Parts: sequence; C-alpha cells; structure tokens
Amino acid sequence: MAGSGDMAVEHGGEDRRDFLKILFGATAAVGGAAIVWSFGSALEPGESAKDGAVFDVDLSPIEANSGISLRWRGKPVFIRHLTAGQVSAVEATPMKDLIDPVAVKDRLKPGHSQYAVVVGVCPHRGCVPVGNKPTDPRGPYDGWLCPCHGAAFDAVGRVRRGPAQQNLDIPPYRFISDTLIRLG
Amino acid sequence: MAGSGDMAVEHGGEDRRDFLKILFGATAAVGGAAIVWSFGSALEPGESAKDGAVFDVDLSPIEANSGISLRWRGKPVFIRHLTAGQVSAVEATPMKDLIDPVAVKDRLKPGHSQYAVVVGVCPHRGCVPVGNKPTDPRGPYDGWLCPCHGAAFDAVGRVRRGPAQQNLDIPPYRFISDTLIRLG
Amino acid sequence: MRRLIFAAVAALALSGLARSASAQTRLPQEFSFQSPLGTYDKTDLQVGFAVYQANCASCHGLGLVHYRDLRHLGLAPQDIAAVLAKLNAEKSADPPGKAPLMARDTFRAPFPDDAAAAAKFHGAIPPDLSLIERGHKNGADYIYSLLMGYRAAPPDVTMLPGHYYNVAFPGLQTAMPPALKPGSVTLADGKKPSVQQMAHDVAAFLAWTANPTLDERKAVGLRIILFLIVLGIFGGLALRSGRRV
Amino acid sequence: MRRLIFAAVAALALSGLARSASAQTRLPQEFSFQSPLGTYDKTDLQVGFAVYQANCASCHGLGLVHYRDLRHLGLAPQDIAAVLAKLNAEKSADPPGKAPLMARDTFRAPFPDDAAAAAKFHGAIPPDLSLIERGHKNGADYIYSLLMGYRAAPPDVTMLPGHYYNVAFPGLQTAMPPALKPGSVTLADGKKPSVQQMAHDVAAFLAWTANPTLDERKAVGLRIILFLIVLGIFGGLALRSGRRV
Amino acid sequence: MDNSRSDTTPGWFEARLPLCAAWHRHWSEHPVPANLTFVWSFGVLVAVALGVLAVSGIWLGFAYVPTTHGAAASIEQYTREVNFGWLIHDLHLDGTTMLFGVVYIELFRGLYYGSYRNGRDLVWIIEVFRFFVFLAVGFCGFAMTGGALAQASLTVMAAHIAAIPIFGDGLSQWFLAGFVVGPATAPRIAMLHEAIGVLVILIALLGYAASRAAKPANPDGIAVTDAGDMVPQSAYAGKVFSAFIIFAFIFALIITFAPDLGQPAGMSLTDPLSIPVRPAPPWYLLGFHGLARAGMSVGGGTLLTVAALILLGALPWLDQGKVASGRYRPVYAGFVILLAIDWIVLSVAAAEPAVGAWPVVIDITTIWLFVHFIIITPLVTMLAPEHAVPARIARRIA
Amino acid sequence: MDNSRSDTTPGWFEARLPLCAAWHRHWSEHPVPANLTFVWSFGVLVAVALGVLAVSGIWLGFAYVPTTHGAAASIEQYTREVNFGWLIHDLHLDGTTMLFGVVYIELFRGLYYGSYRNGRDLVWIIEVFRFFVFLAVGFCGFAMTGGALAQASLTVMAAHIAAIPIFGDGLSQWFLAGFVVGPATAPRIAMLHEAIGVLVILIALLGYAASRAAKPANPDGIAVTDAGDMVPQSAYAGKVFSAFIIFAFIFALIITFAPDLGQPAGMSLTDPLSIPVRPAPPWYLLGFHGLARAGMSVGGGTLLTVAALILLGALPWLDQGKVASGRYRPVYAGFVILLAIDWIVLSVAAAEPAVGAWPVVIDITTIWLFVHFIIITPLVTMLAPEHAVPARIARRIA
Ligand code: HEC
Ligand code: HEC
Ligand code: HEM
Ligand code: HEM
Ligand code: HEM
Ligand code: HEM
Ligand code: FES
Ligand code: FES
Repeated sequence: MAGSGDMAVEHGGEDRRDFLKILFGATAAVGGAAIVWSFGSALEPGESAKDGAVFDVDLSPIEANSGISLRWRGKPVFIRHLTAGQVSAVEATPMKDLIDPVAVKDRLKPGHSQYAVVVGVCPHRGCVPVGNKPTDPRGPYDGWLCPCHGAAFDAVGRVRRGPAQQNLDIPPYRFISDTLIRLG
Repeated sequence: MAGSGDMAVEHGGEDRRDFLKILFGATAAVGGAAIVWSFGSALEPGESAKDGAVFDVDLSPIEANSGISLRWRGKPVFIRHLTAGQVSAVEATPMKDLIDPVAVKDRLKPGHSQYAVVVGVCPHRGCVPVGNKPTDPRGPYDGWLCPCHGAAFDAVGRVRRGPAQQNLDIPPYRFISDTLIRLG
Repeated sequence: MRRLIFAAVAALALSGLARSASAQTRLPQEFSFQSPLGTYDKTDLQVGFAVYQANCASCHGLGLVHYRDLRHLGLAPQDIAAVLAKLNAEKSADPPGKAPLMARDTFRAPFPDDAAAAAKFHGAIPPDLSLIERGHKNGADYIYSLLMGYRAAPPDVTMLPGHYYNVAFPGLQTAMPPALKPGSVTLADGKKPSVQQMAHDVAAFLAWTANPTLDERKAVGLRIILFLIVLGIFGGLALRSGRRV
Repeated sequence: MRRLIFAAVAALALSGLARSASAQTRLPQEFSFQSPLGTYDKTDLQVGFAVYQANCASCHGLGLVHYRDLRHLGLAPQDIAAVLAKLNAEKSADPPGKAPLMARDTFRAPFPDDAAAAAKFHGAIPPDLSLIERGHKNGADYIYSLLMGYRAAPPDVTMLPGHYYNVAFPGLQTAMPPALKPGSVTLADGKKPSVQQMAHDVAAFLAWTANPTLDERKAVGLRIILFLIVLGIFGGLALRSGRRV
Repeated sequence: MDNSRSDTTPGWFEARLPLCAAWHRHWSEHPVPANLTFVWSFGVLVAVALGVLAVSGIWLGFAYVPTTHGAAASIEQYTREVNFGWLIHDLHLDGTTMLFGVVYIELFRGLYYGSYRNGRDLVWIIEVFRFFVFLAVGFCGFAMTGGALAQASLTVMAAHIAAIPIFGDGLSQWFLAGFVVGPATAPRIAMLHEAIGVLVILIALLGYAASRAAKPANPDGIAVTDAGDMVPQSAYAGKVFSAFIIFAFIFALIITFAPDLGQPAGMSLTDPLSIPVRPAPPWYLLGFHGLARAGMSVGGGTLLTVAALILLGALPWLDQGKVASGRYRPVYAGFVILLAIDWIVLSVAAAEPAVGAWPVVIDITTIWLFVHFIIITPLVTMLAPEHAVPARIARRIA
Repeated sequence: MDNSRSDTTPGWFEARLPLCAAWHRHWSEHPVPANLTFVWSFGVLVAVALGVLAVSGIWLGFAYVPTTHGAAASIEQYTREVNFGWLIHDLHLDGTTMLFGVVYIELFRGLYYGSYRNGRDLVWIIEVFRFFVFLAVGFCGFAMTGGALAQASLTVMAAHIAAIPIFGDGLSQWFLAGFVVGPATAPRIAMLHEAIGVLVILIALLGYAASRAAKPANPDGIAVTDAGDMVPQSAYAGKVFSAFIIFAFIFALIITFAPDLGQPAGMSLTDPLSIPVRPAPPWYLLGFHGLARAGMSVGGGTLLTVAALILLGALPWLDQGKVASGRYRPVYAGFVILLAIDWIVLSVAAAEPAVGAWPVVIDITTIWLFVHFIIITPLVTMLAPEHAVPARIARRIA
C-alpha cells in the first residue's frame, strides 16, 4: 500500500479509487437486486393458477327468500337473499344456543346484510347441504339442511344441530356495487 | 496409554481388548451391511412395475404364414409363423440391399427360425404397420406395410423401403418350449 | 435435569388421561394383531374378505388393494383366479367395452363416479375402505361397532329419509343400511359365521387393507431391536475395556 | 493453450460444414423473428391464427395454448370472446354435456382420441402443433414448405390409399390433404391473402405457439448483455485503479 | 476413538488428503470441558437424525409424485409394493419424531444450563433459527403427504402467512403457488421440503462452527479456562455411544410398535369424505398450533407464534443473572421446568377439539409462556438467590 | 479483494463467528504460484455454474411433476405461464452447457500442463470422477424432460447399464425402477438428478480440499517451492473477475440468441408421433455417445465409454515424462491438441445418422482416442525431446 507521488495526487487517487469502487459495487448491487427480484416474481402464481381465481356475481336476479348455488374453484358456493324477517330472526338467537358461536354481523358484510354468502360444504363429512331450490327442505332453522346426517344450519350458515361442529365456511368476497360481489 | 500391571496381564488385556474391538466392529459392520442391503433392495422395481412385465405366449395356435398381434407393456407386438420358403427368401437378400443391415440369424432365435417376433411400431413416425390379418396387404416384401407413409418391411421386420430408416425393434423374449415364448 | 425429565413424564401421563376423555360409544373387540407382538390371523382375514365381497363390495371400493395382494391372506393363485372369474362373470356395473379384471388390477370401484353414489344414498357417498381403519382411533373396533351399532331409532329423534339409526356413527344417522346379511357367507367347513363374527372378521380384514405390512414390520422391527441390544453390549464392553487400560 | 483454443474453433467450423450437409427439400422463407434482434410481426401472427382456425383447427390441436394467450397476438378481450362464441356455437365434435369453452381453456382437441384420428387418416394421426416448429430444424421454413409442397405424384411412385404426394414431407407421401383453401380467410381490410401468405403466416403463428416468450427473451437478454458490459467496464476500472496504487 | 492411528505414517490417500488427521484435530482430540453430562451427546444425535432423514427422504423421493392425487397415492403404493418401502417411510416419519425429540430436549438443556451465556448468544440465535427451520421442513413434509388433513393444514398455514402485515398476501401466494391450494401447490411444497430439508444441514453446520468458535457450554455454565479442566472429545466416546444406542433403541421401538406415534389419526386419508372430525398437526407442531389458536384470530395466532420464537432467541438478553447454570440458581431452574410442563400441557390441549375446558387450558398455558419469558425470566434471574459458582468445573465426568 | 478489513477490530458477528477471517485465510490471502494464467480462473467458474444450476434447478423443481406426461407438460407450462419461467429454465439448460464448457476446458488444461503430476494424482482422479458425475447428472436432467427423445435415451442408457457384467441387469432395473421405462421411472430419474445434482457440490468441495492439500498446479508444471514465487490469491482478483464477466457474457448471449444451443432438435416434443427422425444426446454427451456407438454392440459401447474415462483417470501413471507442462514438451503438447480436435470431430460425427462416411469418422476418431492414451502418451512422454525446465517459475503474471 506504499503510495507514490505527493499527498495531493495520492489523495486524489484515494478518492478516485473509492469512487470507482462504489460505482462498481453499486452496479453489482443493482444486478444482484435484479436477479433476486426476478426469482422472487417467479414464485408468484402462474396464469393458470389465476384463472377463475376471481370472478364477479350479479345478485340482482336473486329474489328475496331464495338462493342460488354456483361453483367457485371447484367448491359449491351458496348465495341467499334474506328477508328482513330472517335477518332479525338469526340476530335474535342467543349466543349460548350456538354450537360454534359467531355474531351475525361477522358473517354478513356491513350495509349488505340482506345477502348471505357461504361455502356449500358440510363441515361434518363434506356433503352438500340442501335449501337453495324452493322445493328443498331448509331444516328446522330456515337455513340449510345436510342430507347426509341431518346437520342443520341457520339462514347465515351457522350450525344449529349436529353432527357438524363448525359453521359453514365463508368464501373471500367483497361488494363492488349493491348488487355485484367479487368472489376471491 | 501408560499400562499398569506386569507384561502378562497387560498383554492379556491387549488381546481381550482387541478381541472385543473386533467383535464390536464386526457386529456394527453386520448392521451397516443390513442397512445398505435393505436400501438397495428398496431400489428394485415394485410389484406394479413387475405386473405383466413378463408373460408367456403359446405359439401353437398360429398357423404357418399367418401372424398374431398382442399388446405387451402398451406396445403392439407382432408374432409371425414363417414358412420355410419365407425364411430362405429373407436369407437370400444381400446385405447391401438393406437400409439397416442386420443378418437374419440376429433377428430370429437359433433353432426356432420359423417364428419372427417384432415390436409393431414403425420407426418412422410410430404408426402401427399392417400385415398380420390375412386380409392385410403385406407390402412388396411379404412382411409388413406401414399405412402412414408406406415404409415396407420384410418377413423378419427389416425395413426395405423408406421413409423409415431403422428395422422394427425386437422385444426381449426367449423360448421356453418349442411353442411357448416368454416375453420380457 | 433429571427432575426435568421426570416432570415431562408426569405431564405426558396427564395427557393420557386427557385423551381417554374423548371417546365414543364403542364395543371394544379382541383382535389378534392388537397386542404388541400379535400378528394377523389369516383365517380371520380370509373370512373377512369373503364378508367384504358378499356384503360391502357392492358399495365400497378398495382402491389401494390389488386382487393379487390376496395371496398375502393365504389365497392360492387359483383361488384368486376363481374370485376374478366370478367378478368377470357378473360385470353388471361397468360399461361393455371394458377389459376383464386381472390379478394385477385394484379392487373394482362399485360406482362409476361419486355423483352416481351420492344419488343413490341421499347425498352420502360410500367412502373407499382401503384406509378407513387408519382414519379412526382404534379403527377396527370402530368398524365392528358401526356394523353392530344399528338400533331402532328412539322416538325423540326425527330420522332423515333413507337413513338408519346407528349408535356408533358420529351423527347417529347413517345413509349406510345395515350391511351384514346373516348367512351371506359360508366357511370352508360349511358353517355360516355369526353376524358378530362377520363384523369382527371384516373389521380385521379392513385393518389389514389399511396396514398390510404390519406383520413384516413387527418381525423386522424385533430383529432390529435384538441387534441393537447385542450391539449395545459389545460396544459397551469394547469401550469399557478400552478405557480400562 | 492459445493454440488449443484456436484448434477447437477450427474443428467447430468444420462441424458447421458437416451439419449443413444434412438438409431437406426446403423453401426458405423470410420471417421477422429469425434475425438476431427480430421480433414477431403481430399482424402476421393474427393472420396466421385466422388461417389456423379456418384450415388446421379441424384436424390439429394446440394443447399448450390457451385462448386467453391470444391477447399476446394483440387480440382484444372481446375478439377472444367472439372466437369462443363462434366455437361454442358449432360444438359438433364434443359430447353434449360438455361445458362451453372459456378463455382459460386450451385450444380444443379436434378428435376425441388418437384412435378416432387414425381411423380417419389411414393410421396417421394429426400431431398436436403446439411444439411442431421446435420439432424440426428451421421449423417455420419446414411448415411453409410442407404446406406448399404438394405436387402431382410422379408416375414412378405408387401412392398409398388416401395419401398425397408432398416434396417437403419426409417419406414424400403424407396422409394430410392439402389444407390451405384459397379465400378461406379474410383480412381486416377485406382482402383475401394469397396461399403463399397464408402458409407463411400460419408458419409464423406456429413458431409463436412453440416459442411464445421469444420477444421477451430477446428484450430481457439484451438488457442483461448491456448490463454486463457496463459492469465489466466499471469492474475493470475499479480493480485496475485498486492495483495502480 | 483410537488415536494411535495418527501417529503411524500416513497411507497413500491420507498423505494426499489428510481426512483422518482432520478428523482427529477437529473432532476426537478437540478439547472439551471435563464435566459434560449425558445430554451433551445430543448434538451428535441431531446429526444422526438429519442423516437418516436425508437418506430416507431421498429414497421416498424416488417414488413421490407431487400432484393433488399422486402425493398420497404414490407413497401409499411405495410402502405397500416396494421392498422395505414401509421401513423407509417409517424411518422418515418417525425419524422426524426422533429429530424433534432430541431438538426439544437440547433447547431445554440450553434453557436450564444457560448455554446461551458467556458470549454464546450468536450460537443460541442460530440454534433457535435452526429449530424454526426444522419446524418449517416438518410442516412441509406433513403437508406434502397429500391427505385431506394435509390439504386442510396448508390452507390454515397459508392463512397464517397471509396474516403477516404488508408482505403476508404475497408470501402466502408464493407458498401455495396460487390463491388457494391447487394443482400448482403440491410440487411447490414438495420442493420446499426437500430443498430446505437439505439446506438445513448447512445451517446446522454453521451453528456447529459458531459453537466451536465460542467458549464451550457446560453444566456449570462457566467459561472453562483452565486447560486441566479440558479433555479430548474422544473421552466422551462411551457417553456418545450409549446415547446413540438409546436413541436407536427408542427409534426402533417406535417403528415397530407405534409407527404413527404423535401423528393425527387419519392423516393418511386421501378421501375428503372421511376427514377425521377434528384435524390436528403432528405433535411437534402442536405447541405452536395451540399458541396460534389462543391468538383467537388467524392474525393473532401468527403474532403469538412468531413472538414466542423471538422471545426464545432473545433469552441471552432477557436473562439478567450473574450465574448461568440452573445448578446454581434453583429458583429459576424450577421455573424452567415449569415452562417445560406448560409447553407439554399446551400441546396436549391443542390436540383437543375446542370444547369444554380445553380452550381455557390453551389460553392459560399460552399466557404463562409469555409471562415466563417477559416477566419471570428477567425478574427471577435478577432477584432470586444464586449459589456461589465454583471457579473451576464442579465435578469431572470424563 | 480488500484485505485491510481483517486488520480493523472485528464486529459483533465477526468476533463470534470469524467468517471474514476464514475467508481471508483460506481464500484471498492463500498463497498461490505467481505464474497462473487466465485458464486457472476456471475453477471459480465451475463453482458459479454449479450455483446457478442448483438455484435454477430448485426453482424448476417448484413446478416439475415427475410423471410420464407431467414432466414435459409441467415445465412447458412453467416456461409459458410463470414470470421469468423461461429465463429460469434457460439458466438451467444453458447453465449446463456453460458448466460443461468450463469443465471440458479445465480437463484439457490439466492434460496440457500436466496438472496431475507432482503428487496431484488423487486430485486428478477426483476431478475425473467429478466429470463423470456431472455427465450422469446432465443425462438424468435431459432424460427427465419427458419428451419422446428423453424416453428413448432412457431406454438406450438402461441398455448400456444392463450390459455391465454381473450387476448390469440389477443396476438398470434400479435405474428405471422397472424393466422398461414406465410410470415409476420418472420420479426415480428426477430424484437421482436432483439429489446427485446437489451432492456433486460436495464432491467438488472434496476435490478442492485435495487440491489445496497438494502442491499447487501451474503452467510450468513445476512444484513451486520458493515463497518468492507465491502471491496471495487476491492478486488474481482481476483475472478471476474478467473470466467471470466473459463467462457471464457468453452465457447471456446463448440465452438470448440460441437457448437451445447444443440440444438435439425436437428434444422438447412430448408427442411420440413427432419424434425427430434421428434422436441424439445433448452436445456434452455426444462424444461418449459416439464412443459407445463405435462399440458396435451395446455392451461394447459401455466398455469403450468406461475405458475412456478410466484411461483419463490413469494419466498420472501413463505419463512417463520427466517434465509435466506442455510448455516444455512441444511434441506431446501437439498430441494433446490433436486429441482435443479428435474429440470434437467425434462429437460432431456422433450427432449424424449412421449413413455415409459418418460411421467411419466415428470409428477412426474413437480408435485414435485410445491410441493416444495407450500408446502415444507413454511413448511420446518417454522418448520425445523435452526442454530444460526452469527451477523457478518462468514468468510472473501476478
Ligand atoms: C348398501 C350400500 C352399503 C353397503 C352394502 C355397505 N356400506 Fe358402508 N357405507 C355406505 C354408505 C352410503 C356410507 C356413508 C355413510 C354416511 O356418510 O352416512 C358408508 C360408510 C361406511 C363406513 C365409514 C363410516 C364413517 O365413519 O365414515 C364404513 C367403515 C363402512 N361403510 C363399512 C362398511 C362395511 C365393512 C360394509 C360391509 C360389511 C359396508 N360398509 C357395506 C353404504 C354401504
Ligand atoms: C384434413 C386434416 C388436416 C388438416 C386440415 C391439416 N392437417 Fe396437418 N396433418 C394432418 C395429418 C393426418 C397429419 C399427419 C401426416 C402424416 O403423418 O402422414 C398432419 C401433419 C402435419 C404436420 C407434421 C408433419 C410432420 O413432419 O410430422 C404439420 C406441421 C401440419 N400437419 C401442419 C398443418 C397446418 C399448418 C395445417 C393448416 C394450414 C394443417 N396441418 C391442416 C391432417 C391435417
Ligand atoms: C430436516 C429434515 C427433514 C424433515 C424434518 C422431514 C420431515 C418430513 C415429514 C414429517 C414428512 C411427512 C411424512 C409422512 O407423514 O408420511 C416428510 C415427507 C417427505 N419427505 Fe421429508 N423431511 C426431511 C428431509 C427430507 C429430505 C432431505 C428429503 C428429500 C430430499 C425429504 C423428502 C420427503 C418426501 C419425498 C416426503 C413425502 C413422503 C410422504 O408423503 O411420506 N425429506 N418429510
Ligand atoms: C400441519 C399442521 C396443522 C394442522 C393440520 C392444523 C389444522 C388446523 C385446523 C383444522 C384448524 C381449524 C379448527 C380450529 O380452529 O380448531 C386450525 C386452526 C388453527 N391453526 Fe392449526 N393446524 C396446523 C398447524 C398449525 C400451526 C403450526 C400453526 C401456527 C403457526 C397453526 C395455527 C392455527 C391457528 C391460529 C388456528 C385458528 C384459526 C382460527 O381461529 O381461525 N396451525 N388448525
Ligand atoms: C450439476 C448440476 C446440474 C446439472 C448439470 C443439471 C442439468 C440439467 C439438465 C441438462 C436438465 C434438462 C433441462 C432441459 O432440457 O429442459 C435439467 C433439468 C432439470 N433439473 Fe437439473 N441440473 C443440475 C442440478 C439440478 C439441481 C440441484 C436441481 C434441483 C434440486 C435440478 C433440477 C432440475 C429439474 C427439476 C429439471 C427438469 C426441468 C426441465 O425438464 O427442464 N437440477 N437439469
Ligand atoms: C441422452 C442422450 C442420448 C440419446 C438421446 C441417445 C440416443 C440414441 C439412439 C436413438 C440410438 C439408436 C440409433 C443409433 O444407434 O444410431 C443410440 C445408440 C447408442 N447410444 Fe446413444 N443416446 C444418448 C446418450 C448416449 C450415451 C451417453 C451413451 C454412452 C454411454 C450412448 C451410447 C449409445 C450406444 C452404445 C448406441 C448404439 C446402440 C447399438 O448399436 O445397438 N448413448 N443412442
Ligand atoms: S356430512 Fe353433513 S351432516 Fe354429515
Ligand atoms: S410412420 Fe410408418 S412410414 Fe411413416
């Protein structure tokens, strides 16, 4: 490290060298970042995974006190248009009567309490409950009834009678307009 | 390692120790061998791989100058019962006329030259040649004809006319009796 | 440190109690393979298989079992051939163009697809039974209890259409009808096993389908244990003697 | 050592010659993407797709291409929707109960199974075309040549039933009939492309189906190369200056 | 063991690549404190367990097919149809149990003897990190068995990852290679499991290096200075061997009589119609599963789980005591044991359905865990009486 | 590069785990001969290539499905649908080309400068073995792409393994996990590829250790004794850097303009109906493919292939010369270059169909290869004139 030439030059050399070192280091860093970034984004879901991951459902055709069922990611999803009466009925149920206690508000979207959206898979053994078609029996709690072993759910999908021990799942969704929801 | 006690004992100790060391080492070695062996045999084909890997075909029902085709491991296999005339005919063909020169004896089993066994997949593009059914055309060389692009094969499956450039494959098989072969 | 280990043991014991709390209405049975060193009783398994064929096969598949595997129950090749011949004779369920069953095939699925099954049983689908025994704690007991668990429904429960009251079944109502038909099986000696025995043996059979390697595992495992004991002794001696000098 | 490298280069050159020896009867074409920096010509691809739909789709599938991928050719969502609507309208081939095609589906296979195809074409099966361009050296040229390669069979060759003489096809007889129907496609400007252009554009289209990422690859690759040059210079300077003192 | 070897003239190979010499210098003759007890042999056992897992894992990989249906099917077939397939599978499954058994004890050994003291803070942090990675690998392994239960656990885990602020969603999508468990998930999880399963060996080696660079830990928790208190590692050959034999023995017992020990019932069921009523993770994840459930919400769960691990890693700073080893601070030692019991009870409770007293048990044990680290540890180590620490190691063992 | 670092007082981490110190001692300040030329930087490039392959390989593994149909499909989908999937695939595919490019040159460097001399025989044997393992991994990688071509090559390779006396059949059944290429084959080959692909890194490290234990090789092929002839490795930082940049540059060119360079046309076709008329292996296997085809029969092929590798490893004993470096024995050096050309021609010929002159070319080049090792090498090194070798290195470079 024995420097030649007078201080100034030596010093200039120092500076220049440091500058170049930094420049080089910075460039290399940029390259490294680019690599990391590209490998990172390669971990994101591919297009096929995105297919049908998200789609919109128009609720306007559903009349009050009736429901529809559609398939989303291979699972059946139920959407029920509740009457004011039905809503107040479920709200009236005391928590202690519930097998898997959850407040009604946590199962409906604020401001859209007339629509209940649930996954139509019975938590007991995975059968598909009935209650959407007008002809279907809805069970003792005016919600859904599981044909397999008789689990009964209320109008917002909370289990009221065994063997199932958990409420019907709620798929991820949000309201885009008053009559349009985006699933996923 | 400073030994205590007189030579004899010390020596005895030595021996005993060595003996025990060897005994121990030997036992450990046995264990190691057992492990290696079990992991080795775990690499062998599983039962499903063995299924139908090997099976026997009775040739007696095949009359002379006719053939059968059967599936073996998903591939079609042709077995043709040759007449003496056909054998001598193919043997007469000079090597230089062949696209993929192979001697007849290398394509038949010694002592069983009346049976030709080949894989029925055309080397050109993988179509299945015709020529087994009595009604089939056998092509200009009294063997098989590929319907796709007209490759022609002789009675022992050697390609005589393009586009194919290689002879029909021969599956692994051997004769168990004069009229029974084991494929695989 | 010693204390620490002791404490751990204590807590584990506690946990044992905890678990035993969560039990169902079971009719515990004696199974030859349940004891530490016990192995399968081949005659049980053979009867169990007969029972399965006669009473269960019409609704439940055994997707992980091949017909050839039956030789492990002591069936001779010709016995297996016979089984297959019988099945191929009555090929009702499956479409015409289908190849005949071979020893290499897995047990035939009774329904073309789940939908067909669900339609038949008010939504319920008869599960594949290959692994069902492992699906429940003390699975063999559970299967026995299920098969013997049918009762007249008490007045207070409202039954679902096409369902049967069963004390062993979680939910007490099952879409599966009582399956064991008395006299549906005949033993080699011409006797007809009791329903209890049928339930017991089919449970054993399904335990085998779920753990076909149990016998081999115990045999090999014991050898390993013995070997380790020997190795431990020799090793101990070698090292001690090594230290001695 | 220098000599060694030189020798290697020489030998490689030699090998180049060797390769060029093994060529087939081809009609080499101009393709925008063939030059080092060239990219796909989207209008070519769109015409090519139209040609494929009108002339090839009835026999060849594109198993690796989704309808949604057409947006990379510059088709707008509604264009794609239109394509799908058209296809769903004429759902001749497939069984009734089948769900309508969606943008997420891959191109529909024209035949239920190989057997059906083979039956139709005297044993030959129209291969899936997704990767066919990569299956041949200079694949795009090959496809063009194949489509333009139909001739009257010279008297000396005996044609197989239902086969067509084609100078580009290895074997000269192909089960594929001349596919390009003049006027089968109409361009945006109402013109009908010549058969040459149709062959050229469908070849380009199939090149795209085989290498859809070609454009991105070249774009990204060039950035990488530029970056390395810069890095090399800076690095060189930094190190030299480091050494200088 | 037999160090006369290094005296004799080296053979052809040794002369060119002195592996034996290296072995002696870095291992058998490496000086270690003379007071190490039985539990100090566990480091070797971790290595053994990792070796078993790597080999059996590769063998399983020879047959494993990472698809939604193939995962469970391929391994079921492997265990049924391939020679010793069942053994290799059990070696892997129960090998995991052995690994975690050893690791959990090692961790509590550290807590008890204050092995994170005397400048061993980095060593400790690496050890805790290693533990975390083991948990991740174990989870991925469980999740890749493809059973209905594994699918459920993937969904749960993804939900927890998604609860991480900012990056959460992205991470959980990376984890699932999608938005829900789908066809792309299986190969992703399988390769995560296999790759990290191999890489974790490097982490373990790093920890070993760090531990070698620091002053050796020992039951007296003192910095052993006097060379007279050190012995060559080979002096413990006997201890290590007996530890190994016992390890192997227990391993063999589990494989022979209870191959599914600690696994949730029905984990191998592929048919979602026969999901056991109440899914649960394997035993070594139960504690964290419980912590997470105590978190009420998924987000809370994640928070508590992570917090617990961070607190564990922060011990070198939480511990305010002058002495390190539980031998010389009985009060704190008592609390460490209490913590061990607390964790076991928490694990037990976490395996039970959320009915009756169980949720309460979960909450209490969870709260205690945090009380222990945040309040008990600093206070007790600061205030509780400590015995005088001997300058040199108390009693030689080797 | 900047070794002032080690003088300053170490930081918190460094004080506990002196990684920088280790780096300096074992790498940057390690003394090496002062006459190393450009090609000596290639060792680093091998490491770089291996790193690229391991990482890109793991990323591919995140998507790869080892089933007869899934293999090709999963990767095709990956390259089409995942961000930069094509890049990661090309990094892996062309990374293999870069690896073998570097390895082939390194081998010929060894031949030319007699790097296997001066007690470096073990080093050389390990290097040849490493080369063999690379070939195996490369083949498995190629074979796991699942295309019609890969299937064909598996059958061919199995036939060659089966030709090994006694064990042959068993080994080829192990290899295929069956008697022919079947459903069980894909996961077997994939795991072989991935596992060995990772383990080969260990072999490489072993070779590095052996090389460090032996006297350093150098262009003068002499045992450098005088400390004045040694310089710290960091003195070559510039050379290594430029080598790296050139490496990366070529790599980038290949990925951008010829991602399939050296791969047989149509290797990625999954549809057996469109098998290219004449399958062939990737370029780095062509030479051996040629050797094997020259063997007339499958058995002969295997024999020749194995023999060639063994002869290569036996060089330290075949070479009878007093001097090691080609610099001081021009005649032998000439033959080495001839050998290089011979190999390239052989490879070219092996890629052509067995028509016209090609089979002859294959036979001639094959024969020459063996003549070179068995006859030329001993004789020429013994008899041909050698120049005087300088006691100290000829010209300093660093
Ligand atoms: C007539 C059709 C039928 C027959 C015959 C039948 N099962 Fe079932 N089985 C079912 C149905 C339907 C279910 C689903 C029950 C439910 O979910 O309600 C079932 C369920 C089961 C279950 C699973 C219970 C659970 O906990 O999920 C077992 C075990 C079982 N059957 C065993 C048997 C055995 C053993 C036999 C023969 C002795 C048999 N079954 C015969 C229709 C049948
Ligand atoms: C009437 C049905 C039919 C139509 C329409 C058709 N093909 Fe084909 N194609 C075939 C058949 C059959 C084959 C198989 C040829 C053979 O193996 O003899 C084939 C083969 C091919 C091949 C592969 C040739 C080879 O080397 O293997 C290509 C490329 C091809 N077609 C492209 C096209 C293109 C492009 C179009 C549209 C412009 C098209 N085909 C339209 C039936 C058709
Ligand atoms: C720290 C190391 C490892 C741990 C803790 C571990 C743990 C596990 C666990 C718990 C399972 C589930 C077993 C079951 O439930 O059946 C599993 C499965 C599996 N592991 Fe590992 N493993 C490790 C290393 C590896 C390695 C290195 C590989 C291969 C490279 C591997 C390959 C596999 C495979 C293929 C499976 C699926 C087999 C099955 O479903 O049972 N593992 N692993
Ligand atoms: C592989 C193992 C696991 C399985 C199979 C599993 C399964 C489940 C199931 C089925 C539930 C819902 C039932 C219930 O809430 O009681 C659940 C809840 C939960 N699990 Fe686990 N779990 C596993 C591991 C974990 C781990 C390691 C954690 C912590 C990181 C965890 C955190 C949670 C949390 C926080 C909840 C409650 C979610 C909520 O309350 O909404 N689980 N787990
Ligand atoms: C010495 C190191 C390695 C070499 C020489 C190597 C070489 C190759 C080659 C030549 C292919 C075929 C690529 C293609 O044709 O598309 C391949 C594919 C593959 N490799 Fe490697 N590889 C190595 C290490 C690894 C490692 C460490 C892994 C993962 C743990 C890995 C995973 C894969 C996978 C998943 C594929 C299939 C992807 C495909 O079909 O393209 N490789 N490898
Ligand atoms: C992945 C790469 C490979 C592929 C795709 C491949 C493909 C083929 C094909 C299609 C043939 C039959 C056509 C002919 O004989 O010319 C063949 C022959 C042969 N290959 Fe290769 N090969 C590969 C690698 C190798 C390697 C690495 C070796 C040497 C170990 C080898 C040894 C042979 C031999 C000995 C023959 C002649 C077999 C005979 O004459 O019956 N191949 N190869
Ligand atoms: S599945 Fe719904 S109650 Fe059993
Ligand atoms: S496939 Fe037989 S000639 Fe073309």
